[in-house]
Amino acid sequence: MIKKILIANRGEIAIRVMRTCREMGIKSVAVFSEADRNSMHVRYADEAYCIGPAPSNESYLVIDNIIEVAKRCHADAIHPGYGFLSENAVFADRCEQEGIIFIGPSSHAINTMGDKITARKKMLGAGVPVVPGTSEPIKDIDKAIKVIKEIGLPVMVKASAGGGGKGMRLIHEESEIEPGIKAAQSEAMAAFGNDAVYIEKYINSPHHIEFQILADNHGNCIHLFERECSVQRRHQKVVEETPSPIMTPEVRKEMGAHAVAAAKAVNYASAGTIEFIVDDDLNYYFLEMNTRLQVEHPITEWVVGVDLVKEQINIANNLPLRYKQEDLKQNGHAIEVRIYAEDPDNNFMPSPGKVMHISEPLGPGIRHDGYVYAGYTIPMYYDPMISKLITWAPTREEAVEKMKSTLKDYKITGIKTSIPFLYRVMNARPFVEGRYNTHFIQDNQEALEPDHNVRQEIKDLAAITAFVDYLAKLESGKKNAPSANGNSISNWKAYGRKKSITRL
Amino acid sequence: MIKKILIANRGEIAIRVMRTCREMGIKSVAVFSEADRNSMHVRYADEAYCIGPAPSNESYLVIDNIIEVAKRCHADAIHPGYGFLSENAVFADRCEQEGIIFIGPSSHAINTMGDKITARKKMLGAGVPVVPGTSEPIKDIDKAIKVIKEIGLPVMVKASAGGGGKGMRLIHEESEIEPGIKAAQSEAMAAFGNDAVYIEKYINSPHHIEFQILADNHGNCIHLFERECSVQRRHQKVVEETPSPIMTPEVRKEMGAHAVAAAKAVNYASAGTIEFIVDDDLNYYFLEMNTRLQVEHPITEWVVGVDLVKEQINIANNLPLRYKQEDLKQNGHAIEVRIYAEDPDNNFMPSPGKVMHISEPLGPGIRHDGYVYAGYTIPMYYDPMISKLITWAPTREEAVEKMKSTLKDYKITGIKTSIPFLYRVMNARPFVEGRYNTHFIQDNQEALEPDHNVRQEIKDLAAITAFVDYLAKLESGKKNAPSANGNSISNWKAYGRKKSITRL
Amino acid sequence: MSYEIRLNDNQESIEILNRDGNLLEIAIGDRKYKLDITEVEKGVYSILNDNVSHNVELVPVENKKYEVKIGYESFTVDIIDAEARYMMGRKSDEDDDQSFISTPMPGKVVRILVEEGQEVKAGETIIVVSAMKMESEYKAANDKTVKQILVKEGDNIDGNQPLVILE
Amino acid sequence: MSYEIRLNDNQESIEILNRDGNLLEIAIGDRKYKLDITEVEKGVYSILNDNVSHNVELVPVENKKYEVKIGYESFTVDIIDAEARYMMGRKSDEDDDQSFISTPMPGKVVRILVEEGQEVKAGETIIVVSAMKMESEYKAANDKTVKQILVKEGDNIDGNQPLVILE
Repeated sequence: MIKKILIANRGEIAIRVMRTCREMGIKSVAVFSEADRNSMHVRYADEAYCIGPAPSNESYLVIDNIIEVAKRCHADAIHPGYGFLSENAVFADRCEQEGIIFIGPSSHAINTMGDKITARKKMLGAGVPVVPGTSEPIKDIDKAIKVIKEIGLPVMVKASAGGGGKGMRLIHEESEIEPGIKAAQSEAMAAFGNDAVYIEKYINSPHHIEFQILADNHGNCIHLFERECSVQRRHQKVVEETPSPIMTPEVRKEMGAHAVAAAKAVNYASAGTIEFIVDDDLNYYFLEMNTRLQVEHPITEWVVGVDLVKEQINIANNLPLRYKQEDLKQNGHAIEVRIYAEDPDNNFMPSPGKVMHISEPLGPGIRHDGYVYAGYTIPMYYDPMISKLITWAPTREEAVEKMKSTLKDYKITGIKTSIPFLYRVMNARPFVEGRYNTHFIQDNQEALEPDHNVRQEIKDLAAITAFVDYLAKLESGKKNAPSANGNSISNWKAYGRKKSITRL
Repeated sequence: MIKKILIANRGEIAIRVMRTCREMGIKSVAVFSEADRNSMHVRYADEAYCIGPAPSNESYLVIDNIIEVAKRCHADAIHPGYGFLSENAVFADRCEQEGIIFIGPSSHAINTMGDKITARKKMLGAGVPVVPGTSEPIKDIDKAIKVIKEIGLPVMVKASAGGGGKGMRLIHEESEIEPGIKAAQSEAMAAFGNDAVYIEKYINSPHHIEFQILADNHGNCIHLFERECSVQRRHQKVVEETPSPIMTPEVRKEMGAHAVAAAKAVNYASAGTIEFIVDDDLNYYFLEMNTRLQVEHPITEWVVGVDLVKEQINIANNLPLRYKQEDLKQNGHAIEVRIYAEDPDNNFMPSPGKVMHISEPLGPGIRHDGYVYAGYTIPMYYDPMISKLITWAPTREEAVEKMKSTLKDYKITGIKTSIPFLYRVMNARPFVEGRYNTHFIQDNQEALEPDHNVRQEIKDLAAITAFVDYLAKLESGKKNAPSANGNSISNWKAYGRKKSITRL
Repeated sequence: MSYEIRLNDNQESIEILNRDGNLLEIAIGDRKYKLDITEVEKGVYSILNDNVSHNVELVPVENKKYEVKIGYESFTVDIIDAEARYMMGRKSDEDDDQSFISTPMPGKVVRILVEEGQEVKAGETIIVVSAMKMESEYKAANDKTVKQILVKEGDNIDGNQPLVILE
Repeated sequence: MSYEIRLNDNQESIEILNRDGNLLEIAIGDRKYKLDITEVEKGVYSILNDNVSHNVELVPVENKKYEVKIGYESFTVDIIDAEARYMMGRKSDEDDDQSFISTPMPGKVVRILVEEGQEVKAGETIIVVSAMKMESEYKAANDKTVKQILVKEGDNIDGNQPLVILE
């Protein structure tokens, strides 16, 4: 049985995984870059090892360094979290070679699902619906035109190795076909070093709905129902909820069975997610499989009552699944919002820096997975996600109301966050009514804009408070208040110094 | 419909109630004593009014002041929380006279259940099992001796107006009967101004199990299953859990039906709790009814998936219950621990004072209902409860493991808390195995003692850290570290001043 | 001393009329308030105005300058005393012909697209900075000349640090 | 300067052997440690000792005196420099014949059971103090005489405030 796990990650997910380790009596080992010595995951772990300089490709992505620590501390297993090495088949193989359990699927499953064209073929073979389109990389433009005519316009051209919206082109008219394919190919080559592209039918009013699955090493595979992830900004999920407001019991059952079939087609073992694209009539098509834990796994955990990290560890321990499909049901409604260090009123500009003060929401029906603390400086090297806020209630309406009031409770000063934007999402009519697709944010830009019509009283109170604080500091003799982050005073000094140097 | 609620309470429960108000779009009004201007409930409310000096009997217990605020701010309703005026029939009546909705049962229900002998009679009439004993106050010692012989020794003599263990005597032998009754009577007179006492069979290995009920103004009444509250210290609950580890489905169903019958017997409407005393063979007897929200209500909320405060407000709005008995089921297992500002290593001495630093546990399956923050000074005038920590998991074993790791995450400095004691409770074998009764704490004193066998390394790290901090302060020129609370240096100065004055 | 206060771009007089512990009578412009105001945590104030509860959080940016948050609103507030008025007078003379490019947050210089002495047009990209895996372009606000470049590609930079001086 | 350090009742020498940023070599008594130590929040330190992660929280009680928490353990730590040694020498002379009753926490004086000039026996209750609805009795440690009573019934008191002086 696994007694010690190295968590090859940082931030909230590292702490999330360690929490379950603690509950299971398993020792957890943190790895950290030089920028992360003060990070919460180092403080939270039983042991912690530095694995290199701040940039990820010199630390969190260096397989050799991580393996070395795992061997040195005698870790039985490595949990990769999400991002970083979590979908890296080479890393999974290397763990196996070194006799360390990789908490995730086999490299075969990662590889098969990692390449979109291969995955498409597998799914076709397993009877899982895929978006009508080509199953082979496009080589011949004429052939492509013929296929596109069969599918019917509009279509999407997509990079086989793609993700995150790169190497994609939407084609409305026949004249756009050739230039569209060529543009996608060159973008794919630049982004992924692989110019293979394929063609898919374009789905109007698309919904992104995914199914969580769990599969063990004994041939058992179950699904834990769906997550609705259609609130996206630039192909990044912003809000997730379960159940999906557009799902029906019949379609849920059918999609769940297809999700299980998809996982079985690659002999999957561990937690994984099958992403589907779904139209307004609930026609659904396999999109891709994420062969790891998802950011949004907590909403499933709450509604289904299963700790997914615990199940991953149990599976890695070669245990059979402790749940059967018929044991599981959806209980109530959960919503997750992702809170980023970014300025939603200024084009979502990243906002790393020092957190001056944080007050986290408490109380019934709230889960908060975070890692920052007052005085912590959010480094600029990594993902800007600060935390995830999850609310649960018996009904969707109540879960939305709870999220609204919870976002109001959650206060962070010193950095900008996406909290005000998320609050506006919770108040936007299509979201409140559950009628939204992946175009929701771009279609509702106006409703999601900040309303800066502030009452005079509020402005006056802001001014008065600053004045009172200033006078109090004057009185207590501390004339120079410590400044927020890098501090503009000292920057001006530094500037002055440089100026005089260059004047020599 | 209720649009504004005055919360006649402070601390965690005031915030708990306000949270639900927010989710329901209801304005919340705080009242506060002069000692509570900086309290979180004042900050959390929409409006806040001072109602008098620090001692409760000059502020939180002054009915006139609270009513005055309610009228001034046009509150539609008052939520009393628990403690203070929550079971005060005079207050409930006064609200009614003033046209303000009291969020709780009628004064009739409060009065009937508030007097133990009256309550006993009602329960006998409703077919609810009560502990064998007398239904009338004892006037005649000879008659009492006769009754006691019928019941069989040992018996308890209890004050009719009692509670909290006062006015109680356990009688093992016939010779103890007369002095025991007299002692109980005089103690009851001193404590409650009423010397009525009655006799009950003494239950060996008693378990305290209570049923949550909800009843509306339309004759609907349901129960929300049981809470096991046998972990008690000096008759105060310390840990609660649901389901009870000793319960069976058959007895649960029967007890639930009796709990509903008990509530119906007093035309109860609102949330309430029927407390039973239960022996090892699951014979159960009505003990008393709490005609208010309980401290431990969150574990029921989690396992049953119902917001009890929301239901209280809905009932006060004259709405019919939205749940039927058959809609409800218990899902997983929840545990609550009560965290007090007290020193468990020093005879549970109260420890008010300034909270220097607090880091609250986060993550899956954790609820935290609290009110203190870093820099907050816990006043000495009120209940020492700081917060309640609740964990949920699919099974009891997992919920206990989660509570253990959560207690380790929860850090408060500046004051002493009961956290280390609670951690030891979670590790005590009878608790882990679910085999405990109300004598658990006194029977396991040794296992619940702190283990001060600390490794030398840990002591050295403590000393080194203090040393490093001291040197850092020396270097930064701040030789005088600010001291923790009242500050012994200035106290010595004050002492010096007084000394010189008296020497004049 | 007489004070003025500037909230975002709006400057008005401010005067304390009376103060007794938490209780504050204060005039801002022609508006008067009676407040119960107290600092509950470092930089966090609780205010009761006519019994309505407000929570205000301050981030000191520099001496006499704050970022103030109430609810989801953020304001920049400057306290203006005699000294500040004097400094402002001087500064506006100096600053007329010189400005600098800086970022609101720390990051890393990815590319510098200009050279010292080069003339740039309004809207022209001067420098590209990355933070948190995202690149942002910083552009000239007016037609200017690049006077001095204070950083080089690959440098880590603080927020509000002058990067390129234009004049 | 040479330092000693007292943890609870155990006093030993302490010396920094080398320091380089977070990295600290230190000797306490005859034991040596190489630590990676950093203050992550005010008064909260993260230590890696042989890669094992420890979290230590400090509450300064007074200058040179701390309450230190690691896990569920609390220690009182005094830093002893030359000045402290000198003061300790003086104090022990003075304190021999005089002591005072105080409480560890703030509260309210409920009852005073002695009068000035009265002789008290070891174990005799001197004063009753209430806090958080609970009353606690404070007793004489030795046979003494009540020299002075510094508070009266009903007074609010701070923690560690001298209440009654015995000699």
